[in-house]
Amino acid sequence: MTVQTMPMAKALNAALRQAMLDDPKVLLMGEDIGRLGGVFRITEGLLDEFGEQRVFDSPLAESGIVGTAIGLAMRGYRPVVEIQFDGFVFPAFDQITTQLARINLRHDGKVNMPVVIRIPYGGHIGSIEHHQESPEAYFAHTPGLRVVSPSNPHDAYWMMLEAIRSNDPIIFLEPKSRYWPKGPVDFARNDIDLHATRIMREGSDVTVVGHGAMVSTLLAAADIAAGEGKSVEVIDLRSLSPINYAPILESVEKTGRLVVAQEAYGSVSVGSEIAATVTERAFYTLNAPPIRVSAFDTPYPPASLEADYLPSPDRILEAVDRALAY
Amino acid sequence: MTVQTMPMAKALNAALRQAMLDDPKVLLMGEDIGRLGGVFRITEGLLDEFGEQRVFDSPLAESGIVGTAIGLAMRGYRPVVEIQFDGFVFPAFDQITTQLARINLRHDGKVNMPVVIRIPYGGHIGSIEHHQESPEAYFAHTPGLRVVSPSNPHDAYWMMLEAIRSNDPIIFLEPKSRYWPKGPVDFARNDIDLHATRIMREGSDVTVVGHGAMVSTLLAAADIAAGEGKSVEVIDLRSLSPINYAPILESVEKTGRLVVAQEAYGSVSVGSEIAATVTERAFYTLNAPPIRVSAFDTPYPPASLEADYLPSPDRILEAVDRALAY
Amino acid sequence: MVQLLDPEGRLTSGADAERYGHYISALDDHTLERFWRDMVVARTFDRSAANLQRQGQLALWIPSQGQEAAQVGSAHATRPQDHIFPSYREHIVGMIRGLDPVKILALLRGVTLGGWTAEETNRFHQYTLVLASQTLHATGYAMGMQLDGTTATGNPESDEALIVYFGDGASSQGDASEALVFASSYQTPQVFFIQNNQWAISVPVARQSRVPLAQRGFGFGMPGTRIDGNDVLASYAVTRDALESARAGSGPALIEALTYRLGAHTTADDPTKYRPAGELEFWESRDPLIRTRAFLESRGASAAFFDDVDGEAADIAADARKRSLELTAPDRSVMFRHVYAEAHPDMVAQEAWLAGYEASFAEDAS
Amino acid sequence: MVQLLDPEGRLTSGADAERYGHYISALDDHTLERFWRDMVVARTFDRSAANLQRQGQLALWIPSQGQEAAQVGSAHATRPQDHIFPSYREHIVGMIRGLDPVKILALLRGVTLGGWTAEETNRFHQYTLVLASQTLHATGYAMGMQLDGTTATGNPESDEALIVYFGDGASSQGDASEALVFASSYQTPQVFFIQNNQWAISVPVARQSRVPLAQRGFGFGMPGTRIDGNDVLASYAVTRDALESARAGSGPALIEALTYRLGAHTTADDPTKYRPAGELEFWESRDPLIRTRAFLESRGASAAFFDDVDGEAADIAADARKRSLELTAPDRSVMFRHVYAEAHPDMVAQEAWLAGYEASFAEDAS
Ligand SMILES: Cc1ncc(C[n+]2csc(CCOP(=O)(O)OP(=O)(O)O)c2C)c(N)n1
Ligand SMILES: Cc1ncc(C[n+]2csc(CCOP(=O)(O)OP(=O)(O)O)c2C)c(N)n1
Ligand SMILES: [Mg+2]
Ligand SMILES: [Mg+2]
Repeated sequence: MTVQTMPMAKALNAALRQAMLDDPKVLLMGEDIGRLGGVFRITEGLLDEFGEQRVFDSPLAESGIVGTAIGLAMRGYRPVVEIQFDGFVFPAFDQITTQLARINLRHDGKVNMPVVIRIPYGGHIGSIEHHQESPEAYFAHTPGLRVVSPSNPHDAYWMMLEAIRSNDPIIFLEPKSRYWPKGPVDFARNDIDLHATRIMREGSDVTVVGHGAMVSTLLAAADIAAGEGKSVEVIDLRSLSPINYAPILESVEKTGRLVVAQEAYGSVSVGSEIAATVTERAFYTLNAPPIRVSAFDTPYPPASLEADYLPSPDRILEAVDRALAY
Repeated sequence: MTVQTMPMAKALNAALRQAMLDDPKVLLMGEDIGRLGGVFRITEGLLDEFGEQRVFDSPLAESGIVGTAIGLAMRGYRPVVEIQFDGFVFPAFDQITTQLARINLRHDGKVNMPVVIRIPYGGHIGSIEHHQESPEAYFAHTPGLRVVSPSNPHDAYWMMLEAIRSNDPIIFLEPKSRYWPKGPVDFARNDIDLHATRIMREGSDVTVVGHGAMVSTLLAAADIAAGEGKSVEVIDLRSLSPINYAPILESVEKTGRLVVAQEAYGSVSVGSEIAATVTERAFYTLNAPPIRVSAFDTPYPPASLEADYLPSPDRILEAVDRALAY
Repeated sequence: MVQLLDPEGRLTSGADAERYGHYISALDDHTLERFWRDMVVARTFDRSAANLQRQGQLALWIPSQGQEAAQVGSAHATRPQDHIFPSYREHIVGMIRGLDPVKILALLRGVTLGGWTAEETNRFHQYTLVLASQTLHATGYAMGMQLDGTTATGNPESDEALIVYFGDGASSQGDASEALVFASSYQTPQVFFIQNNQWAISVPVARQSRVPLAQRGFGFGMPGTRIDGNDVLASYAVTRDALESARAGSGPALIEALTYRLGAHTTADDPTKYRPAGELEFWESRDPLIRTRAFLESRGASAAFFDDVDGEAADIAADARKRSLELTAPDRSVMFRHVYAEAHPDMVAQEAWLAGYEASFAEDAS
Repeated sequence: MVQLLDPEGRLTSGADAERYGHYISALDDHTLERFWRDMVVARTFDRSAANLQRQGQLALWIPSQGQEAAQVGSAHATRPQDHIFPSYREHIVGMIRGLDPVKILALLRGVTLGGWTAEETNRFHQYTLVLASQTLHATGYAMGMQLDGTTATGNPESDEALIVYFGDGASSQGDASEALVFASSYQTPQVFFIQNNQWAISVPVARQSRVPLAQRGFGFGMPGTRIDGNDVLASYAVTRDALESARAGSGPALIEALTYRLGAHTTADDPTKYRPAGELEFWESRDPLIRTRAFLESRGASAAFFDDVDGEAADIAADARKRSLELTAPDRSVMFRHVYAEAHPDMVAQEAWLAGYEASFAEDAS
């Protein structure tokens, strides 16, 4: 039986384990990923199985972690780096954007950077500042990086395997609020490319797109909408850079209406990009302007306000109704 | 005679000098800003005039420069920081985005962060890597920061004075390719708010917007277009965060067509934001989708290719024609 | 390693006692009893806050058990005009400066993002959660003291200095080293106080450094001293000495307090996963409260005194607990109000949008 | 400060000579003459490249005059299997490893963004323009040597080590300190080579550190040695010694080479704005070429030898100059081709768009 039901956290752990079995050059590094197995336990058991040569705790310095991962990649290794929380990736921002993202280009493709940077991201966990952020826009704006985020255990498993096999640096955003809900994982069959968007639910009135944890919110909204007689098509972006537009454009061709949802700040965001590009490419088929549903353009608030801050099914439905009102 | 003709570099120098005369709390700090007067000579003469207590060279560490500027601001000072080149702001990215941008909020407005971060930015100077970048999207996406960029000497003078007077942290992007062309500066009268967009040239067929060095490219394109019988309205954004949309929407109301130009990468950019927002707010008045003209989504190329990389008047005109073709 | 009070609570002799003893002999009984009282308050408040978290009343708690001597001694070494830049574990330091402990609970209850200003707390600044970033803020602040001319005038009663706290793990961050560079370069009046509690979550200090962190400043031109961080007298005297020389204009100094985190990193952590067997027991035998109590007893403190302190500490913890339970989510508007100091159109528009959106449900309901 | 050759070109005696002398006595005339030859090549190439820039043939030139001894000595201290991570001023180090100088000119002419790979240059990696970021790449690379088991096996003929170059200014960057943390923590086989040329553009080294940078590693658990950076023998011997112990598994070390930048920071810089009077003259009298030549003459090198070297250096510079003038802008497609290692739809689309856009002008023209 190749299909098993498990939480995303375990699917990611299984993918890391498989990748290390497949390729002895794969290394895991980061803060507390060894003995502790990471604060979210994604690397649990891997130190014992693969030893300190391949799974090692780093000194507490994100720039140092990414900078040394770059050196290891130059040497032929394939480091998979864990950044402990979304809000702590910024000390490594220089190494990621001015070095990791460009070394392949500087070497005319002769020195690749097969580095995966895993970042547990997003809100809904009621934590303190810097522990619930959605930094995808910073990376999606940066040439030389690929940015992906799974919404379910099956994708998490296969996307991680593909990301580690890729010869490009990949920002792998793990929706931490989805670590524990269970879902099926087919370990035998991968049905879709790392950078492909996926239709999660068919519909005819409005197209809604999102990624990571937002996808479950969109599906919940679509259910409610169905009860109100509105048919919502839900698309999981999966990849934020590059973005696979064809399925989105096809869907909009059908619905004429688009809602883009994200936990990130709305201004200068991936949502802005999708709205602008779909407008450019599907101007005549749009019956309404693409509508964005985002967090507000404010830092993540105290946890007691997060329900007001983050897009909820109701906020999605409000946008769907606005789109339908045109 | 209160109007003088001078290059932007001198207007900025005059503004810094005036701000220091106006307020003893204003300090200048950064690399090589003292004896040398900065690699672009923007702070020339200020060390001699104001002394080492108010104009000091920092150790060579951008995170340290911004981090200590934060501490000085907590103490009641108003530091104006120079980042030597656009490509070297990233080591300070953590201090700027997780600290500088949020300290006012964490203190419920009781501890302000009146810090100006000056960044010479943009291309057209034929230099080497990291010396010609346009990082505005990273900052415009970040709540808590204000982001502005002047296109001419008069605005440079007054915007710098206003930025230093503001109690919010401001990323002040100086278009280095416009440092030396001369223009009038009225030292007696400031005609417009720091965050207001400005109509640079009236037109009726297409609205083109841009900021910084791009504005002169847009004006050149508008001239050529006029010769071809196309009337192009040119708008200087001046502020990238917040963006003053009213004049843009009014203009689009009139022209029905919008072209957004920038030297930055196009994906997930300020241009994406403007295209998405104008579509959302002016859907029915648009006769064509907003069209973006940007650098390619690739790192700044070797200088010998920069003419192909950066939006030129011809690239603007191509977009104008595309907009008109709808 | 400077130790003035041995694990049995006896005053030590020797060079360190020679050098620092006068700071201790200058302390009256009342002050020494105050040290004890604050250590007990810290321990008691910590236990009660951890319970609050277990009962789901806090998102998280950050225990400080085991580090009371390092924190209480160094806090009392500051003068009223001094500033303190904490990390996130120095609860008792704040309380000693007058911080209402409920404000710490509010932060961890998800009710605020900061909760206090240095003005309200006799110069105890906010916690900073991005490791080591506060070391640079402190250095910049100390540069401001120099520019203001409020330090190194020769008057210790008014000359300012500051202390910044960080951990053994945070010492590896580039920001911590850059702060040493700037502080040495500008000769700021500040003390870098590293609480080496042996662990950065699950990572032992050996991963961060193979030599004592007290030496970290040497290569930056900064003197460093390692102290027994479980000795409240050493923490007081050595910090006092460093602050006095900083305020006198002799420049910055670094102190490494060798201590131990007896609890979990946070209530989300499970130390049994990484702690070697016996380590906890060893350090429990070195509990800073044990030696401090023994010392006071040897000086004749009465059982009644200890009982009174226990009672007072219990009251403080109970009161903070009670008031924290009354803390409710702030009004939605706080999300928008202070993102910027000056008027901002997007904040106005987004706050209005949210208000209208919420109102629409009210209407639906009615 | 280790000095084996004094400013007059006489071998020194004393403890340092005792400790390091054997590395020098092991060198034959041919090798010593090679040192001279490389220093002259560096000086000559540098002058010719600066002229190219003045004639508008380069965007910028980065002079190395005055630092030839530090660079040539340390470069010759490496073994063939060693890796070198330069900053951006180590032109002769690259040339010694076999880098075609035209590739350096191509980089500064705006024709490439990198221009070579370590594979093509006997392990001389690319320049890095973001200060100190290469120190972490080097440390990670050295960790890779350890994982590969190609170091510390006990065989100096094959065991690998590496050297990373950075400047006195770059030493202040957080990345440089983090590299010291990681290198010490993992005991990597590497040498941190700081060329302290007294200036970071216009900022004197005193702003970066009040103590010798050689000490910077102490607080990280790393030994450090200050050498006379204008003494090619000291640079060779001390670097050799550090590399040999690193490759033997004794861990990383730091070297501070005290030298001076006789030229401008770059051709865009004007040192007269910040250099104190007399400083340049003092260091010109300490020119590393003077003492090296005197030393070789004292060993009987003939006038003919020196003439031959001058001729050879002139030929190398002239040849590089000539070939650099033939360098033209690369095809537009290079902007898109290697941004990603794997196929990328946006790159394909944008390259196609640009081709079509350019073609449209051709049409218009026809
Ligand atoms: C820049 C950054 N990276 C990671 C974290 C997550 N984190 C919080 S505390 C901690 C360990 C800190 O250890 P140490 O500095 O020794 O202080 P301690 O918690 O032991 O008091 C880590 C990794 C963080 N807060 N900031
Ligand atoms: C992160 C970063 N900040 C600023 C610069 C601009 N810059 C280039 S070289 C230089 C001075 C470097 O001085 P030093 O490290 O002593 O090396 P040297 O140039 O003297 O060889 C500066 C400030 C840069 N390249 N990178
Ligand atoms: Mg610790
Ligand atoms: Mg230098």
